[in-house]
Amino acid sequence: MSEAAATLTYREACKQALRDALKADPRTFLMGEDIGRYGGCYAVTKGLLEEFGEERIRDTPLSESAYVGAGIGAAMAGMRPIVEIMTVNFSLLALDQIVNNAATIPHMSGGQFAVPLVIRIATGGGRRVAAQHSHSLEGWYAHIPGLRVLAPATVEDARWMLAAALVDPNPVLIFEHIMLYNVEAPLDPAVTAVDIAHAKIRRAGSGVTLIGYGNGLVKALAAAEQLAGEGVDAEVIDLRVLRPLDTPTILASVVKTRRVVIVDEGWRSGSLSAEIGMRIAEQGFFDLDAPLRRVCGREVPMPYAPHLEDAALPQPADIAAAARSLVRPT
Amino acid sequence: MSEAAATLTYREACKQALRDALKADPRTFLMGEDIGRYGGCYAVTKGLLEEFGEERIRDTPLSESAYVGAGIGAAMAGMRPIVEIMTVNFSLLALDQIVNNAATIPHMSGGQFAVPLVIRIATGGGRRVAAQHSHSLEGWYAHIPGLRVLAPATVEDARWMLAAALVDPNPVLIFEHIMLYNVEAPLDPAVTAVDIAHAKIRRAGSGVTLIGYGNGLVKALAAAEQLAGEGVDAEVIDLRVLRPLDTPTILASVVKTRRVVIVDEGWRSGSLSAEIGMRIAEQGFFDLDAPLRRVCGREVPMPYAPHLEDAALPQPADIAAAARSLVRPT
Amino acid sequence: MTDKVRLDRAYLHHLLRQMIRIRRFEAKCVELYQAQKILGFLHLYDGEEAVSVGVIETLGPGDAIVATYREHGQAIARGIGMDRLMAEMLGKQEGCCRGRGGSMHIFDRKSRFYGGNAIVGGGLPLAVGVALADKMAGRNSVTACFFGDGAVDEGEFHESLNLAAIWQLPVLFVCENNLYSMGMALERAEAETDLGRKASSYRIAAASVDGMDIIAVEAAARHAVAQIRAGNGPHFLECRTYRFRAHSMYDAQQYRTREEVETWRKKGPIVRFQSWLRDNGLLQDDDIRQIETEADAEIGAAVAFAEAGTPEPVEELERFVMMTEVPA
Amino acid sequence: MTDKVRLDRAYLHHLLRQMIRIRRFEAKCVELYQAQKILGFLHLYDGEEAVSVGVIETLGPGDAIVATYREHGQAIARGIGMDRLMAEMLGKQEGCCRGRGGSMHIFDRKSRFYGGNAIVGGGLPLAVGVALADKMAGRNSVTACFFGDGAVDEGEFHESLNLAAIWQLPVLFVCENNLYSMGMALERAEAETDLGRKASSYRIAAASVDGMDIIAVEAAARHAVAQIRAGNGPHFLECRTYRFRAHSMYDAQQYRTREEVETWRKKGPIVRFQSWLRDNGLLQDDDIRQIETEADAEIGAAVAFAEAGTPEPVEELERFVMMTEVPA
Ligand SMILES: Cc1ncc(C[n+]2csc(CCOP(=O)(O)OP(=O)(O)O)c2C)c(N)n1
Ligand SMILES: Cc1ncc(C[n+]2csc(CCOP(=O)(O)OP(=O)(O)O)c2C)c(N)n1
Ligand SMILES: [Mg+2]
Ligand SMILES: [Mg+2]
Repeated sequence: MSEAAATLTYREACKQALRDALKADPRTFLMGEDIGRYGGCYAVTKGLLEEFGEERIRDTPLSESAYVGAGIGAAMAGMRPIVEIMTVNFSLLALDQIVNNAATIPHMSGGQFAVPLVIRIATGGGRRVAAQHSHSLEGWYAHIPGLRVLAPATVEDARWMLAAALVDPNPVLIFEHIMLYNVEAPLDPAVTAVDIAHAKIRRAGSGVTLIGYGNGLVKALAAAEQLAGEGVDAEVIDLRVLRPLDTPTILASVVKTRRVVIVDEGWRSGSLSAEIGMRIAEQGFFDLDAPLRRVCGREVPMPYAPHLEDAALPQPADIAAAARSLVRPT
Repeated sequence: MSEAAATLTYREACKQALRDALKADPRTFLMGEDIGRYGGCYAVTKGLLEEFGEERIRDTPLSESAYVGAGIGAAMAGMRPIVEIMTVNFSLLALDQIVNNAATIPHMSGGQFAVPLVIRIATGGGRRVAAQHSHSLEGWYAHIPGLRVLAPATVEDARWMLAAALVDPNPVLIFEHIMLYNVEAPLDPAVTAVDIAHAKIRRAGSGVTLIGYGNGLVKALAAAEQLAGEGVDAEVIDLRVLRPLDTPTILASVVKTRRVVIVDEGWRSGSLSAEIGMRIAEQGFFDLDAPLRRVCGREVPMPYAPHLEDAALPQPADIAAAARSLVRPT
Repeated sequence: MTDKVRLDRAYLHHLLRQMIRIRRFEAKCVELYQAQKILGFLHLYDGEEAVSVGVIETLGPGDAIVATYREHGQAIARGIGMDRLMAEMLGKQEGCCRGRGGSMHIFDRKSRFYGGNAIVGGGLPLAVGVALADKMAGRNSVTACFFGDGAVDEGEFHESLNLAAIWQLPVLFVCENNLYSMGMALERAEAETDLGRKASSYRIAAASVDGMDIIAVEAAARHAVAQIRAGNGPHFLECRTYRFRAHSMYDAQQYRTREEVETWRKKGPIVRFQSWLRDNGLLQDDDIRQIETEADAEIGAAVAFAEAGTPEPVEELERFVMMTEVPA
Repeated sequence: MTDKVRLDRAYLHHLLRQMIRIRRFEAKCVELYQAQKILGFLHLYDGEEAVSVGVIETLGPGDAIVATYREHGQAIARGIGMDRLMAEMLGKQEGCCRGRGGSMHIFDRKSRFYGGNAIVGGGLPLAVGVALADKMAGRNSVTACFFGDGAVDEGEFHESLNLAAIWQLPVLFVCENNLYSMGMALERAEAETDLGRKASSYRIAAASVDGMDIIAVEAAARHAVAQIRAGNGPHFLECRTYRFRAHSMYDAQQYRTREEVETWRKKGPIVRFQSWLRDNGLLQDDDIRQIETEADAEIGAAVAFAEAGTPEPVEELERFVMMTEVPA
């Protein structure tokens, strides 16, 4: 395993994880659009073609359904493919394969076949690329039984989640947020693995619980800083795993803070934030001192104009305001 | 408008609605797989080819993405197409067109183009057709801004929702539940139109609110009968419109009963039931006397074996039990 | 009939036996469906037996198969036991998929049977992936991917053939062209009805054969498999056949005439092969009787096995939604 | 250069002018991108101008256009005002889509411009539908559908061509084959690289032309449009061209050599057409200067208009998510 650099970008962390995986297991290979010669739409796979060759770094035609399906078939036949979908919107073209085959075959075949496939998908808004390139559909995928859905929000998770995903015998979707690729952070050299089962408390607090994932987590942490300045001590939970959800960690925090704000960059109605809130309402109802709140993406196709895109996405100030309204009701 | 027969099946109601639409507006035509010569997979369109001819009853090749996309284009160019997707699973093959184009173009074009398209989709489990033909994904679609999503649960709605959908300038998805096609009911001749904006109270009550749609509504009504025998007076809300949700009707009922069970045949996590519950938790928190409850589909690809399929779907007894647990906590 | 095939009597009888086993197995399925022991959709292969038998006969145990929802023929030709098949259709845990898949979703790991698939075209990308895995792992295996003429309409057909072609993967694309997809006649669904010609769009070698002639199918498949195994990339084999019955168990069949069906029935693969064998002195009435008797006994035993089977406990409903390990 | 075209001087100058307007408009876009006034993705048409100009010149006002994210050329050739275009790219409500679409999503109802579309292949089904509507309504219109070589990989290409063919719809499929889809060379992406031959799979008439030769493009398009308008169904037109710049604004371009780009640049549609015109005494240096000056003035005014534009009020963010009426 390569020595972790002192500080690393999220992008570089993703790449090192891929490199490790390719080195560790000859059954692992990469497939996707422009991951090779082009060097990756977001430069994550840059250099891997030179290092591992065309057999293992496979540029595909623009045929999302076929190459994702091929990943499923290859996984069923003993390989450990890592498939990349450039942007979550394009994943809709492969959804038949993901839902009707990958998520279904293990159960439907009575456990005869596993689909140990990893699909990496770039997700999220914020780059002014408008309504066909800026969705946050990871919460939507979290609806599908048979899938594990991950959302690394930190450099550490970007660095280590992949290895765990490859060990998982199930199809695992990893959603990498496009706004995080340039984020830089030191890596703790003592950490060489992470779990892909649990949420994690990124900031302990007692006044209100903020729950987020991906770039939403980063915004929740920023909101917590604002709140701290006002004497509100927020606990921040990084969901990390969107399916299956780690409900106990959430409920434990609710017991402690009795107030919850859920952050979700996806469209509000039917977003993952609804599921989280509903679980709390079902299982932690009597622990709550205030209504549940969420701060979500506005329900619009993402506009190009920057001021509109900013308005369409949850911002730290919105999160802080929601938290404030619970702590000191107006 | 044709005279409504005294009593009608849901299937026949769907067909009469289609016939009316074809007669009323020359811009309307039908497109889909096996809707013509074959007579429709569920016989809904049987006879329409003979009546309206091949120009207006268009059998398509098995090309879900192309013909749904063609419906979008035709709608943008002035027609009023009604597109049929045989089973909701196959709609995944057309999802790129539905999400990236139909739901997006009106907003993204700054309101220059509308997409007055109706898509009819057969949905739901219960017919022993296993994991690739039994999904309930209508709640999933309800996540998408720009779509209106309808779920007729009664013969009356099957009969009249379509006309309203065709007047709507937006893409409207109508989910017809496969278990309802054979349901028979009298039609009130005084009713010749229904709205597609509101939920409806199908049974007034004061002890607990049961919320459902489609076949789940039918099951909720059955549960209400059981409960009535035990002295529990359930109110039953038929959602009818899954997007945009009619929250006021729900909240008003909560104020009255203070207890809620939500029924959803879809997979529990991230289902529409979560959104409904979360809205209540956000906006009706102080009206509740008990935790929210839901009765949902089990999170499995639908098994073929009948006893397993029955176990995977919510049943009236499950709904009654959930209601009972709220009314008389154990 | 062509005769590029090992024409020894035993082998010819074997081919006939396989077709008869399939035909009679399905006849029993119809009975069980009418008795409401088999439920849901049931797509019969009646009339198309020569295709799966002819193709699968040319495969070895290391080869792989991807099929559709009309896959009883493939499953039986591949050697999946009728007992486990029948138990599957009766929804019993002794079935090959524990009763979870039913008629449309037969899987069998041991024989590399990667499933019935009820999404038209949905199996093609899988087949490409299985072939890719075999190639990367250095296994000299062929993946036979069966699909209907209707699948040709789907985008996944186009993408999959191209992917197999550019990567020169060992896939045998077997198009069971029975002229209809449900009620949609091929000439209404496709602008180019000569499906073999479509392969040229992907520079894939193609052949079209009379799918009612088992010897022709066997010969063409054998040739294609040899080519593929020699490393010459994918192959497309169109088998022109016909479905004698309704699409699933019942349909009004308004899309075709009774006469059309009758004409085709006369060309049926079993009746035709039998009379050819007879004419050439390779088959006696006794042989047929014996094959039928043996098939019926096998089917009877399978039904008994299935009827005696047990429902999977409801407590196991969620088992395998998430796998705990990759089966060895 | 072929000469099947109205060769009057004014028309030739018009064609040149259109290409120069596009080229210089985009050069300005680059500046504005570098100044961070245009954001997101910006796909330049530099090198491909002859395709949109040549094709769109043959269309009438009742015809329709469906384009891709690389659609400035089509938009300008279609006559969408540079002011509204530029305002769109600057995200102002005076833009043709109120600033919501940006570079990749130009729509214009008046000129039947059914959008830039940023899903590769996503416009093809739309074009089929627009053509279907026109045909059903008895309008003798043609829908020109532009897409890249990369779109040929997609299933939607396959499905759409077939649908247009079986219904004999008035679609002109214009493939802008610039040899790459992002960094993927055509010969790596497609087993059959002669894209015109793919049309035969759908029994669609096809032509391939040198997309750097505006006269050739114009002639081929004119012929195709006439055929379509005569009721002979869809047509496929491959225009062989090249993209001189990065895929979007920046990419390392490791997938091709500098020499390759330089070689193609020499064949550029503007330089080539200019010198042909000059050689034939149809163009003076003054003419060019005048065209350029006028174009620059138009662009300058467009930038001024755009800069003076206003942001859409945030309160209107949700407007048009649900339409309240179908625009007349
Ligand atoms: C994607 C998809 N669309 C539609 C269907 C419904 N359907 C099931 S079988 C069938 C006909 C397929 O015809 P073909 O591929 O020719 O196979 P055949 O049934 O003739 O063997 C259709 C339309 C489906 N299962 N999947
Ligand atoms: C379905 C889909 N897959 C991938 C992409 C990412 N992408 C954007 S443009 C492009 C290249 C398309 O190439 P081509 O069709 O040849 O058009 P060109 O850019 O060369 O004009 C790709 C892969 C996309 N936008 N949509
Ligand atoms: Mg067929
Ligand atoms: Mg290109």
